[in-house]
Formats: sequence, structure tokens, C-alpha cells
Amino acid sequence: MALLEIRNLTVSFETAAGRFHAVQGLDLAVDSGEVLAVVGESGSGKSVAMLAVMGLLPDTATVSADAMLFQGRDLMSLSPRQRRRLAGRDMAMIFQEPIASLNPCFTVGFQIEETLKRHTGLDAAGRRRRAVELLDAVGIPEPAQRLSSFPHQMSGGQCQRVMIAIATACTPKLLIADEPTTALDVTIQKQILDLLLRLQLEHGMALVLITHDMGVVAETADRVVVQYRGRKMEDADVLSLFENPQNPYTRALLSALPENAVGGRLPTVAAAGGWEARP
Amino acid sequence: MTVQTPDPTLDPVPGAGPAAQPVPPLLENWHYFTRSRGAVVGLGVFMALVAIAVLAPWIAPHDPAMQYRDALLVPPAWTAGGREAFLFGTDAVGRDILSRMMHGARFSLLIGLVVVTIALASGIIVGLVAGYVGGRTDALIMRLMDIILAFPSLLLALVLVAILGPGLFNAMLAIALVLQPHFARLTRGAVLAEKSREYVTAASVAGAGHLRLMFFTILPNCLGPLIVQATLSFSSAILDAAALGFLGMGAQPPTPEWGTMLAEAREFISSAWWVVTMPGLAILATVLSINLIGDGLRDTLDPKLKRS
Amino acid sequence: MSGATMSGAGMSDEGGRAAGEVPVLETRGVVRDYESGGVFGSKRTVRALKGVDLSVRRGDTLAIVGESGCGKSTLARIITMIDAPTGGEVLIEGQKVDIARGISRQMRRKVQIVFQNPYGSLNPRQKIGDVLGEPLKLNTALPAAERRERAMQMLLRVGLGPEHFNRYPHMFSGGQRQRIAIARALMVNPEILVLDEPVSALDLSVQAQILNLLQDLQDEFNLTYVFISHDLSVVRHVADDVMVMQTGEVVEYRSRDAIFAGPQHPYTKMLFSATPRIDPARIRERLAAKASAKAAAAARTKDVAGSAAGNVSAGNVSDGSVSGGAGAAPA
Amino acid sequence: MLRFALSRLLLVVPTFVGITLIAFLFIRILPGDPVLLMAGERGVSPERHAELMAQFGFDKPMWRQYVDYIGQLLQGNFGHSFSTKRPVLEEFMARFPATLELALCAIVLATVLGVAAGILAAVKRGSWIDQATMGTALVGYSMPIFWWALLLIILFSTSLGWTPVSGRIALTHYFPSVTGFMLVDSLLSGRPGAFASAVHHLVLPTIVLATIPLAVIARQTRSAMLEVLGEVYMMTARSKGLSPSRVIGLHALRNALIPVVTTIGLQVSVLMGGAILTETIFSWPGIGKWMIDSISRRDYQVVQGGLLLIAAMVMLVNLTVDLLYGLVNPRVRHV
Repeated sequence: MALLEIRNLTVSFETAAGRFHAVQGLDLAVDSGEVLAVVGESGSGKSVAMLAVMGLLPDTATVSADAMLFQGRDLMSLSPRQRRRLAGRDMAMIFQEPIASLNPCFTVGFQIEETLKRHTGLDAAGRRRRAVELLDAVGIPEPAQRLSSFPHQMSGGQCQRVMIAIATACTPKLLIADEPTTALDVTIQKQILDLLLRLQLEHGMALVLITHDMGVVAETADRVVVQYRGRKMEDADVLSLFENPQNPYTRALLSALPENAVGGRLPTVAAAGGWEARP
Repeated sequence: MTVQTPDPTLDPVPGAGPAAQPVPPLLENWHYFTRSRGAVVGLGVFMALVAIAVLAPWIAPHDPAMQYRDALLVPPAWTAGGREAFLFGTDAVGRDILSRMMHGARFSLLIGLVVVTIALASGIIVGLVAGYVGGRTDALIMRLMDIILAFPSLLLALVLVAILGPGLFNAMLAIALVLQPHFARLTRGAVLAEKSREYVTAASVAGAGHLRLMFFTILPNCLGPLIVQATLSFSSAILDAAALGFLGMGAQPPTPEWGTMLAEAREFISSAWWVVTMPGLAILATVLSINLIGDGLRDTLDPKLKRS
Repeated sequence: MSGATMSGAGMSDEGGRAAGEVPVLETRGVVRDYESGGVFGSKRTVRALKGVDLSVRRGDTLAIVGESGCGKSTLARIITMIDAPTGGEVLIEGQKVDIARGISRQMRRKVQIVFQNPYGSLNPRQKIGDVLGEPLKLNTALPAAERRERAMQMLLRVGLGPEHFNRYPHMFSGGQRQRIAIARALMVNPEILVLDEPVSALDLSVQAQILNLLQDLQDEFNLTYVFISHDLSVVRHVADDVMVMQTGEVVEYRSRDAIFAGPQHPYTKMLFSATPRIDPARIRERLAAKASAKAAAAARTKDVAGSAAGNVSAGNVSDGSVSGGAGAAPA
Repeated sequence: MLRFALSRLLLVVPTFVGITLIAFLFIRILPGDPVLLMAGERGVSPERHAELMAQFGFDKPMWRQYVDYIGQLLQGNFGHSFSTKRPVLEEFMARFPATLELALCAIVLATVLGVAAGILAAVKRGSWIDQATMGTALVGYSMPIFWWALLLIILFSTSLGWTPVSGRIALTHYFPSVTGFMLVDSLLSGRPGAFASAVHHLVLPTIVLATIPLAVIARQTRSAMLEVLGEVYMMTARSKGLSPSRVIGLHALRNALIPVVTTIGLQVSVLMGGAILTETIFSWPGIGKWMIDSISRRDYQVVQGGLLLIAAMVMLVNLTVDLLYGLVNPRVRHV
């Protein structure tokens, strides 16, 4: 049985210009212990589905699905209180802007320990010990001292490490990373991705990596879902996606990569065309 | 929000263009503005007030200075003892309150207009110079503004009027001076934010000079918050002028200015409620309608609010 | 200065070309300092550029690569004559530039810039026609009708339509805005176009369109590009020469083919190895390593719980440090 | 933080000098002869005139007069009231507690109600609660408070007879002033009913004075909350599975309070302006009424001294709020 199974998910937003469908008829499954990359350009609705799983969509969003099963329980039928028990404990999420993701008014230690307080029975001393362990595990030097730092005293890469510490505090079964390295430099990006993959393997978590960067996909994923305008275009294991893409949109997207056309002109996605209709 | 803003246009093929019709910003803003019910009501009331002010000499049922000796403190027409001829009743010397209120609208709107014009014009220039030039000039100008702002505005206006002598025009000058630093600060802040943006750099790389950058490139992009501040200042100018009138330092009797009317009415607080109620209601309605417009404008012109 | 030897190394690659040609853009020992610290803190001087030498031939593209804070945008602003260098000199077509003395319109015209953020680089209150017409109005004595005509031509040249002429920036997508920014830069017939991360904010498909457009324009107008980017795959696509910067210093400066064939400086090597690549062979290797690591971990947990050596050491699983990354040994 | 505090202090110095300059110039730019102005309608003999000119130093050069003025200020001499002959500082101190008591009550009321209303409106954004709260706030913000005071008097004093019209306490209660705060003094006096009487007298002026700050704080709290609610870290807080009350009451409110503190600080100046009107209407013996009486009595030494003292006080409060802002904002506190 899959860890997460989404059947026919549709998310729409009420906007000034009318109803807008961010995700339409999406089927998606994530197995425990696998790294799934969700790829798409802006407007493809690639993070919306995962926000729906976490229950983080704003009130303006309407979510409907035939099923949204997590560990066999249908998330749609759970009460908000029951879903809050899952969020942060069994499923966790990190975001694109590491510095903006942390509350500027509280120390790093407070923000890690808060999750532990919510979901574990640890006492204050135990929480503190665990927070130091977590910071150490995500590669923050002098973890005990860093507990009393505020987010603005740390770099973007360090903030993302702290976010990962918060997200993995209760060793979740599912970690969703929404463009976790887009705002970071390449060398930092590599460190963060390596960290995520190491933790994923150590804890046997499922990792859903939302990204627009095909290079990141190639370096991290087991399986890839390609999304375009709220619909799934392709769902394939990483090797066959790059070696033998089935969907015309995926093919067009891959051929638009600069590394595939050194010197010459780049074939553009628009020129390829014809992939609007799903095969 | 990290939720994808619903942008249905993935970069379209060149030439295809977005589906949006070319709407000039002004018209688009009007569209946003009219979505707020409060703002539309405010605008309606305000337009009615302007009409009353302009037409007061013709539509007022009585001469505002005419004292009907046979009709002292007549209560409003709908209450016991009221008379048809005096809809809102008469004051202690027999003047028709409705007519005085109608003429009072002229003063209040004039005060708002004059004060905002003076404060806005001087504040924009001072703030533009401070923000654009920066350095010592900026520090000096901002300290000056701080000094003015250190005094409670009503107190400073009172003292200025004490120097200049009581009267409507002096009151307007004093209030304009007191409100001016708000415009200067706001302009300066907006200029500082815009100055470092790339379109300004691009214009300067294209060869635009300092004056062109200040007035043609930067200033138009700072107008949003300034317009909002102008409406809010319009209403606070009316309030301050009325307060000065109430304290006997603004318009002098028998001018039918609302604050002055209230001052005259104070002694009848326990005997003739209408003399007190009516002018205040006029002030409240005017100020409220302008503030409604101001709120609507802020929601329309503030891009931060528009996004959410 | 270390940059000098580096650029010397760069020159060696250019041996085959005409020696007497004056480079269209040259900088010699450009230094830029920033003062920081307030009233009470001791004033500190931060050196953002530590002596940059570069030289670009007409029609070439020089790519400047580096991570945030390496000084590449500072250099862009100096080349574009927006900011003055603290030391060193900038020569454009062999003529020395002196910002302190003021720059003639004629000189300013020669270098134009396109910024990264397509949403901040266009005046929100200017119609596109006016955005394009303004440079002509400021730099030429052309009559309004002629300016309009030229603006329209340029608009069509960058792939937009006549119906866009009277629209405002907010009605355009990121890619379209970048086309407009490029058109504006070209209105005054510049010699050099500084492109500061021009495609970083764009989606992949749009990025390809803009890169193609830039390539066509370069051929058509014989433009010289200074292309600033952090994306090595884009750099490889567009550049003739590549300059790698780290904390204000040029660490490597050679022809594209030379640098991609074998990066010399440790920082360049690290940058290259950290950049994700699409390579099926690498993917296979990674998946295999992961499978064996999983198996090993499973065996260990079955084995004894006592072994606290939690460090899963497999090919692709690094300990978080950069140099030990996976890119060390590509297949 | 220390550097932040020092830089704030340094900024205050030129502002304070500017304030003394304005207060100094006030008497000298009044149209007409300063001695005659002070003498009022009675007039003075030529000998007495010359004597007074010399006494006040009006015959000296302007810069010399300013230096002397600053010298006097440093010795705590703010001039003498022309009508009572008593030192201005003494008169100020005698009236200040009355104003402070009223202003404190008003700002506490405005802060507590305003912050609560703002949070409620932001959380229930778009609902009828939001619309009702913000509609009320806008009416409050647009209120001519002198008229508002009169309306309240008509309703609660004249018609219902619940509250007294003027003063700080009923005349039947007489006891010596200890702290100057009527609420405290009435308790200390031990007289039955004294405290209740003081509270009764305080209710209406407090409501009137609190109206505008209350509206401003409510509106500011709402918009600050709305801004914070859209931040990414709010998403983080929710993704941890925290309860809505903790997400709103801790994570959002803590950040929203930063701009609200500044707003509350700015209300002090508004309160002083409002005190002039409120104290006049309710015959409250504070510095607002004292200033307006002095202006109409043309007691310009009092106006000059009062202006300076009030501005200095507002500045001091603003400085405190600035430092407080530094304390609540970790980005300032821990550079």
C-alpha cells in the first residue's frame, strides 16, 4: 500500500477573475521511502496539491478528491483537529524562502522545541537535548549555542537547515520540500539536497521534492511526476523520464534545456506544441 | 503566500499577447474602487456635500444670518413644537439651523481643499528633495519635520493662531503647516524605496537627468500613498478647523462654520439638544464620507493589499 | 594582482586572433569599496571588487559566473557607468571612462543594461511605447513621429506585436517584459549590452526563447555581451569567454571551451561539481549506490542495534560538506 | 541594542534644541511689543516699560537672549505666569497629574480594546464581525470628539443623570492631594464614596479621549495582523500542527505587535491634543485646560513654557517607545 495516495484531486481558487483551477483531476501515489520529484513551470500547480495534503491552503481554495489516503486514512474525512495531529508529526513540509519560513520573533531553539512540545511527551530538558541533536544532525556547527540565535542572525542555507530540523523533529513518514533550494546558491543547494537525501535514507522517509529544475530532479529523484497547468503530463521513474520521455510536453521541456544544445538555437517548448491533449 | 498566484498565462508565444484588454491604470483603479461598497457610499455622500456647498445660496431655505425674533430655539420640524419652516429648528437668536449647516459645508470643504493643497505641494517638494538628494540635506530636513511633529498638532495650531490672530484663514495656514510633515515623510519614504529600483537605474542609464528622474520617473510612482494621505488629511483638516472654531480660535461668529456653531450652542446642551446635535452630525458625516473614500483609495492604490 | 595572471592565461587562448584590435570593453584593476558601520560603530570598509581585469572583443560574449556576494553585479554597475569604481579604470572602445568628471550622453549610450527582475525594471506608469521612446527623446533630436516609428520597429524586432505599444507593463508576463527591457536597451544603438542574470527569473521554456532572441540580436547588431549568470548550463550555451568570481576576486578567466574542458581553480571545480547535471549514466550510478546503501542499512538494523555508526557512507550520500560531493567522479 | 539606543538619543538632541528655539521665538515673533503684550489691556508707564524690557532682556541682541533663555531653562526656570505670578514649572507640575491620570486611563482603554478588536477583525476577515468592527472604528476615527463629548453629556449626564458633567470629584469630598492622582488619593483618604465619585467623574472624559486612539489602534492592529497572516512563517507554524489559537495568538500576534507599539506611541501626541478639548469641556483641571486658558488670557510666558514642556514630554515618550520598539523587535535587539 502506498504511503500517500491521491485520487482525482481538484483544487480551485475563487479569484476576482472567476474560478481558477490550480489542480485538475490529479492522481498521485507516494511510496514510503521513495524520493518523488514533482516538476513543472510556474502556474503548473505543482505545490498546490501538496499544500492540500498538508491542509495549508487558504480559505479561498476549494478542495475535492475521490480520496486522499495517508497511511490508509482518508485525510478528507478527518476533523481539523485530527489533521493537526498528523501535520508536523507524520508529515512535514519545508518551503522555498528559508529566511521567511522562520518566525523572526522567536529563537531557533524555541521554534524547534515547539514542535517537540506539540507532538512528543518530552520534558523541557529532553526537548532541549533533542533540539541540539537535531541541529547537529542537519549540520549546524555549535548547535547548543545556536539554539538561542534568531533567524536573522543566520544565512539562508542555515535557516533552511533549521527548517529541516523542525520538519524532521518527529521523524515524519512524509517530508514535502517545496523548491527548497531555489533561493540558494549552487554550492549551498548541493549541501541542502545532500542533507535531505541523507535524512531521507536514514529515517526511511518518503520525500516529495517540488522543483522546476531538471538538474535537481536528475540528481535526487527515484520517480518523477511532470505537471502542466494543473494536470499530470507524465509519471515515470527518473531514468526512463530522461532517456525515453513519453509525453510531448516533457520532451519539449527537456529539449529546451541549454545543455542539450551547446552553441546552437534552442528548440522552444511552444514550437513543439501539440501536448495539450493528454495521451 | 507561497501558494501559486493564479496566473493563467504561462509565457505566451510572442505576438499572441495576454487575453487582457488594454485597460489604462486609472480605469482599472476605478473598477477596484467601486468594488468597495463603503467607498462608493462615501463618494456619493461627498458629491452631495459638494453640490450642497456650491448651491447653498440657492437651495438654503433661509438666509443663514437672518434672525427670526419670533422663533428662538424652535425644535426640529418632526418633534413637538417644531415648525414646518425650520426643518432642523432654530438657534438661540432664531437663525435657521439647516440653512447655516448648508452654508457651513462651504467653509469646511474650502478649508480641506486649501489646507491639503498647501500641505501636499510643500510636503511633496520637501520630501522629494530629502529622499532624492539624501545625506546632510535629508538629515536636516527630517530633523525639522521631527521638531514640528514633536508638538501635538492641535496645540501647535492653537499657538500659531495665537500668534497670527484668530480667524479662518490663519487657522487654515496653521493646520497646513502642522499637516505638511506627514506628506514630506511619506514622500521621502516612497522616494527612497523607488530610487533604488531598477527602472530608475535603467532610465538614468538611458540618459535621464536628475530633474527628469525626480519628477517624471520617480514621483508618479509615489502618488498612490500620497493620494491616500491627502484624503485623510482633508478630513483631519476639517476636524482640526472645527476644533479651533469650537475653542474660539478659528472662524469667528457669526460665521456659520460648524465648529463655531457648536461653540455657540454649548450653553444649550441641557435645554435644546438639536442646536448641539446638528452641526456635529454634519462634521461627522463629512469626515466619515471622506475617510470612506480614503480607505477605498488605499485598498485600490496599495499594491500590497491588492495582491491579497 | 592575481587577476592579471589569470587574464594573461585567458589571453593565451586568444592567440589566434588579431593582436592589434582594440577591445570594445576593458577594465584594469577595478576596485570597489563599500563603507559600512554607523555613528558609533567603527567604520569598516568592505572591498567588493579586488582588482578586476577583463577585456572583451566586439561581438563576443563574456560570461561572469559566481555566487551571491561575489561582486558580479557590482562589476556590472561599474561597466554600465552607474557607479564609479574606487580604483582602476574602465575603457570603452579604448576611451577611458571617468564618472567623477561626468559622462557624456554619447559615452553613456554605448553601454546599456538588462536587469534580472523583469517586474522591477519597467516603470509601472509608463506605456511600452513611451518606455521605448524615452531613450530616443533623451539622446536624439528626432521628431516624435520618427521616435514612434523606431520604437514600433524595435517592438516588432523583439517579437512583440503592434497591439502592445500602448499597454502598461503590468499586462505582460515575465518573458514579455524581458523582451521589452532588451528592446529599450537597444533603442540607442549600444555597443555593449550588460545582461545581469537576464533569464534567471524565467521559466525554462521562456528562458529558451529569450536566449534565442539574444543570440539573433547579437548577430544582427554585432553586439558585445557581458552576460552575468550563476547558471553554468546557460553560460556554456552563450559564452565565448568565462570569468569566475569569488568574493570580489577573479579566480579563473579563460575561454569557454577551455574552462568547461577542465576547470583549474579549486573554487571553479567546486562550483562545477555542485551544479546538478542531467546524465543518465550518473543517474544509474546514483540509483545503484542508493540501493546498496538501503540494503546495507537493512542488514545493519537486522544485525545489531548497538552499532552507532549512523553515517550511511555511500557514493552519493555526502556528509554535507561541499568538496565531498557526488560530482567528484562522473562516469 | 546599546548602539541603537545611543543613536536614538543622539537624534533627540537636535530635535530638542529645535523645540527650545521654537518656544523661544514664539514670544518674539508675536506681532507687537512683547512687554505690552504681556501687560495686556492695562498698559504700562514708559518708565515701567523700559524697566520690564531690561528685566526680560528684550533690549539685548537675539542670540544673547537665546543663550540666556537656555541658561534659565537649565536652571529649571521656565518663566512666571503673568496672571498668578507663580513659576510656570510649578503650575505645570500642579496640573500635570490630572492630565496624566486621564491620559493613562484613555491609552490603557484604547490599547486593550483596540488590539482585541483588531485581532478579531483580522481573524474573521470579511465576515460581518470584521465589517461591524471596522465600520465602528472608522466612525470613531472620524469623530469630532468635542461634539462626541457633548453628546455623551446630553445622554448620560443631562438625560440619565448617571455621570457628573465636570470636575474630578464631587465637591463634598475634600482631602489633601498626596500623589495628584485622584483615584489613588481618594483611596488613601479612606472616605467612603470618594473613590466611586472619582471613578464617576473619570468615565466620560476617558471614553472621549480614548475614542480616536482606540479607532487608530484597532485599524492598525487589523492591518498588521493581516500582513503577518500572509507571511511564510505562518505557513510553517500551521505545518507544525499547532492549534489555531497558538498560531494566531503567539506566532502572528507577536509579530503584529511590532508596528502596533509604534502606533500606540504616536497616540501620545494625539492624546495631548485631545486633552485640550476634553479638559475644556469637562472642566478637568489639567494642562490642556491650563494651556487654552492661558492662550485666551494672553499669558504668553505660560504658553511658552507649557509648549516647551509638553513637546519635551511627547518627545520623551516617543523616545521610550522607540527603545521599546527595539526591545520587542529581535532584529533590532540582536544585530
